[in-house]
Amino acid sequence: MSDAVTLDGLRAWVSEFARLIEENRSYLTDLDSAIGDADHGTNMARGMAAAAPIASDSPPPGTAAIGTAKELFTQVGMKLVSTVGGASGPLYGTFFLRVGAALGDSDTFTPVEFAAALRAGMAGVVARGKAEPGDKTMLDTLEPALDALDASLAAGNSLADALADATKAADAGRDSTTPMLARKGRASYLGERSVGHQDPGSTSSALLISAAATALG
Amino acid sequence: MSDAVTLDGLRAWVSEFARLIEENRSYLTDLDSAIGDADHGTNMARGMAAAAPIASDSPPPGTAAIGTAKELFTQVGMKLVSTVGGASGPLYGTFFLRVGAALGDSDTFTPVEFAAALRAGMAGVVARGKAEPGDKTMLDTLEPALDALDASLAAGNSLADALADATKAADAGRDSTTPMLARKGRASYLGERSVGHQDPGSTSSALLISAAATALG
Amino acid sequence: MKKLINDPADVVKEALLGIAAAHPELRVDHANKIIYRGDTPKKGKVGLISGGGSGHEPLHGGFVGFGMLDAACAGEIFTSPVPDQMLEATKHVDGGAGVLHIVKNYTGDVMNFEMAAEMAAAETGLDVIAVVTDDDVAVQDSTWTAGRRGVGVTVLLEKIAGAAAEQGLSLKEVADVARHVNENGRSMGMALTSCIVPAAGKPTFDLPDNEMEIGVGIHGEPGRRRVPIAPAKEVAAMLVEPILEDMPLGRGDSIIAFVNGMGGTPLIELYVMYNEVAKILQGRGVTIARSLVGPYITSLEMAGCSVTLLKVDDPTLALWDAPVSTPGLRWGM
Amino acid sequence: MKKLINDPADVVKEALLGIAAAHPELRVDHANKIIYRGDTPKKGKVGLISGGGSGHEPLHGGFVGFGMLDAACAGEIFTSPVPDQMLEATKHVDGGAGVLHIVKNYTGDVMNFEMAAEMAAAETGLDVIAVVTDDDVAVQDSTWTAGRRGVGVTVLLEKIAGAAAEQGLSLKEVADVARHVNENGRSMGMALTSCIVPAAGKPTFDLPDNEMEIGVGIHGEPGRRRVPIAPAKEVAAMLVEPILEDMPLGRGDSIIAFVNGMGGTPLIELYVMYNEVAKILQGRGVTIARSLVGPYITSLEMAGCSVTLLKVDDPTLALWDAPVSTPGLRWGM
Ligand SMILES: Nc1ncnc2c1ncn2[C@@H]1O[C@H](COP(=O)(O)OP(=O)(O)O)[C@@H](O)[C@H]1O
Ligand SMILES: Nc1ncnc2c1ncn2[C@@H]1O[C@H](COP(=O)(O)OP(=O)(O)O)[C@@H](O)[C@H]1O
Ligand SMILES: [Mg+2]
Ligand SMILES: [Mg+2]
Ligand SMILES: [Mg+2]
Ligand SMILES: [Mg+2]
Repeated sequence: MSDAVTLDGLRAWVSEFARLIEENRSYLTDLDSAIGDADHGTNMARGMAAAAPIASDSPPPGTAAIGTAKELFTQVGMKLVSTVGGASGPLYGTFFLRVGAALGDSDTFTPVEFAAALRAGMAGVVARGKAEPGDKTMLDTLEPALDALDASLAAGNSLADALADATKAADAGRDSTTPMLARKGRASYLGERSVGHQDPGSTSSALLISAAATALG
Repeated sequence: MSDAVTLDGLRAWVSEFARLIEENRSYLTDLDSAIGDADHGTNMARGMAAAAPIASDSPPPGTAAIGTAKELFTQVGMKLVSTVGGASGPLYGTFFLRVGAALGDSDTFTPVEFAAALRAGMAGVVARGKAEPGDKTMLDTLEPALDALDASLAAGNSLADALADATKAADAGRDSTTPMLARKGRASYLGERSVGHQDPGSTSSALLISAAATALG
Repeated sequence: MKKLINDPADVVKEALLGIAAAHPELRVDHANKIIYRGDTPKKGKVGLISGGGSGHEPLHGGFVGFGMLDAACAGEIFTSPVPDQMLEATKHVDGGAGVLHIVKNYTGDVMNFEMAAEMAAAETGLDVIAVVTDDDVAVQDSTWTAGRRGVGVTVLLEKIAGAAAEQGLSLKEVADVARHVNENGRSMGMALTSCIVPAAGKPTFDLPDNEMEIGVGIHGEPGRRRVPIAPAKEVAAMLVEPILEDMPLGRGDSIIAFVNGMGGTPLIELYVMYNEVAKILQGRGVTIARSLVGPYITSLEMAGCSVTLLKVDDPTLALWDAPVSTPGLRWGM
Repeated sequence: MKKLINDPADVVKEALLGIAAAHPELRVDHANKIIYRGDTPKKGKVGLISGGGSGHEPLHGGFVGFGMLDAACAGEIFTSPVPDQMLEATKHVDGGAGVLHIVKNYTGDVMNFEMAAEMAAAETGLDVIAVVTDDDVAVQDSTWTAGRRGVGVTVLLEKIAGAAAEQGLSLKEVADVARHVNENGRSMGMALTSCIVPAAGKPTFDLPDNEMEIGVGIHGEPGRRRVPIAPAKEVAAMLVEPILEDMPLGRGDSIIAFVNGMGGTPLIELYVMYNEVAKILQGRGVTIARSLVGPYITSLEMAGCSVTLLKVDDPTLALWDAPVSTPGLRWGM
């Protein structure tokens, strides 16, 4: 039962993701300079700086009471939608909204419930962005990461171990974008010239998984 | 009598000035970059390229018959006025127009007549531009040069020697502009910052005198 | 980074303050970063809204006014605005005849406008149609990519659809006019230098002194290929030829020819380019019915230009000629 | 040098070809490099001509048209046009009411216009009055110098005097209006980067990445002083304060505030600057009656801006608001 995912753990996940984004802000923007428009770090940092307080111990005025995962992630997701903009705003926003909807009106979850919610989030990203793995997007991180998480849990591993496996898979997924030819998002305009550059969104998604491992593992 | 200034000599003066201007084109523009607008070399080269053919053995169609100094310099002066523009166009144009008017309808001149015509040309520059020696302009070359020419001729020197003296004085006059604070022309906008830079117009005027020494000396 | 700004994070906010101060005929909602026509909503008129990342000025805010947009939503630099902005603007400009969303085809813009339309439908039941511009022939068009970018045609479309709305056409009709413009327009751009996104603080791409990017977008995205710098005549051919390959034009065709500055290129160069573009077109017997030369859809301080050619029929031309009064385009009033 | 040009020697010629192609309502005399209004000479109307070195576009050629100039003479880049051009234009635009020469105060411009006026007097006996603009407070004004440069006020003067001529005022009256504008206007400019004169092929001055020039003119002349780059707010103060020292403004004063781009600075930065300029003026109780923001008198691709403040009375404002139709400024028609 120490493997339970609690509301506090989920809050910590959001905070840790915000911290990692801020830490990697210039790095993400540099990656986006090479094959995009040099704003991914700025976009994500602006959004997570706005969203993180919602997940803190003392949420800012205007935050609705947070007693459930759905209440937490609906507000985090909406905040991202309304502060990030660009491609990543709707995508990360939708991700958290769907995670919240999947977890629902409860405050403690099993690892399998949590993993299923992440998959629902990823399905939201697919529904919104219509990309597939291999298109050189965040999905190239998320899909292998969530596959690894499921497999590791199914193999009877602890949540901590499973999230460590997911992080490894996320990082590999992120790295796998470098040789890819972009078929979605701004990088797709470059055609062949997108090859050889790591996708910024897959990089921020790897931070999302790694934050989960730190906060919940 | 070998000291006579002939129409052919005057033509050669114009040609040699054109050659020196073209040779020093970038140099003049560089000087104008420091305290002006980076066009003095381009301006003078455009004008002298247009004027030189008038002084050549086969003047271009449209050139009126040239049998006198006045006919030569009126056309050279007008060509400069209508092709150079900027400050140097009216100034060099007026210079040659006045030189032509002073020499008048003849084709051979004594050194003293020639020196007096140059002085008339310089008076035209003063009338048009209202500058004085010390203002960091072409006059800082012309005045000492013509003074030296007169003095040398008065001392009984040959035209060649007198023009050599004038050239020395012209070069010294040109160099004297470097420490001056500009009070006329574009360089005057710089105030104190004009100090330490050689005036482009005084530099092209030194070429004018040196061309006379080569062609007539 | 050399820019006339204060804190990079405040650029959009402060530019909007400047726009509001300079153009009292517009109304600026600073909280939502929306520029409105002073007289919107106009009862019975279809509302036109557009928006996108900032850094393309005068697009879109400079095209708000009579005969063009009712509202423009300003995103952060090169970052599409968020759905809340478009939702707010949509509600605000509706005069009972519905609202047209003019969206440049970028993943972010399309998704954010889509979410806004979904919210508008859920909250208000308002009639909203989105028209997406995708005129940049530098980008391969295929179902396997994000599709072509919306660039120069957007300017012409906002003018022409704006005139149609002003004349009282229905939402469906205005949307048809807009789609007609998009289908008949093509663009291609190039850059001599990169722009600098203020928050990034350095050039988005490095371009050696002797090279240029052909096929750039308006966000400092690198182009399709990098080639040695070339005379204007050759640059014009590199921009016009791909357009003509995609949309053949010849004798009997009438066009609006638009040579756009990317932000750092002065007008004198744009006229030199326009001369080359016009020569190519005239050589093919194409009639240039109207022209537009200037920086209308920019990419911060990027030096470069783009060419947009819009095939026009008489009704479209009449809409182009109709009165317009915005900070960026004005005639007839 | 990265420019959208062909041979540097052909830039002006080819830009004029582009202007002619893009603006069929104008008539361009390519041999003499003169841009004319299509309908000049207008019988009974005072003719307005201006001109100057090229590289400042839209000034002057872009201000030819109804309500502004009758003709503009284009010199080589940064080089005043020659007397023959002004003579030809003067003869051509005279509708019997005389001709006003609008001359920016530079030694070359003044002398070339003077020679043209002398020739016109000798050849034709035409009535010509020259009004010289000298609004740049960066330059010390004294009888011992070439005096202040003519910069931003020239744009406003061409509009306002053009409206006066259009309304049928006499040459003397139009000249008085023009002088009134010049006397009540002051400007100050700055540069973040140098421009590159095409024939020179390299930057006129070198400016380190962390410095800017305060008090530059519009020919890439270095400014009065070089200072570390600073936020827009401070730059605005460096430009507005010297103007106000020279021409105090306060409560009760009404002005046209003009923030001009030097050619390489994008509109978004100009609006940030305008916001700062407006704040300073509002802080002093000055009423901004009208504003103008954009690149109207440029210095090739130089990045930077200038501020022009013109104190206006009601008649001047009415002339400013009067219809104008030129490539560069257009409203009311
Ligand atoms: N259709 C899509 N589906 C999933 N992810 C996408 C899609 N389009 C773009 N992305 C991701 O978004 C990232 C770019 O985000 P960002 O730079 O913030 O937005 P923008 O491209 O609008 O500037 C890309 O690196 C990519 O991973
Ligand atoms: N009033 C004047 N009298 C004499 N010479 C002058 C005067 N004003 C400028 N000059 C000369 O003209 C030169 C500049 O010529 P040029 O660069 O061709 O013209 P512009 O200054 O119009 O660009 C200066 O270096 C100076 O020597
Ligand atoms: Mg991006
Ligand atoms: Mg010069
Ligand atoms: Mg973006
Ligand atoms: Mg000059």
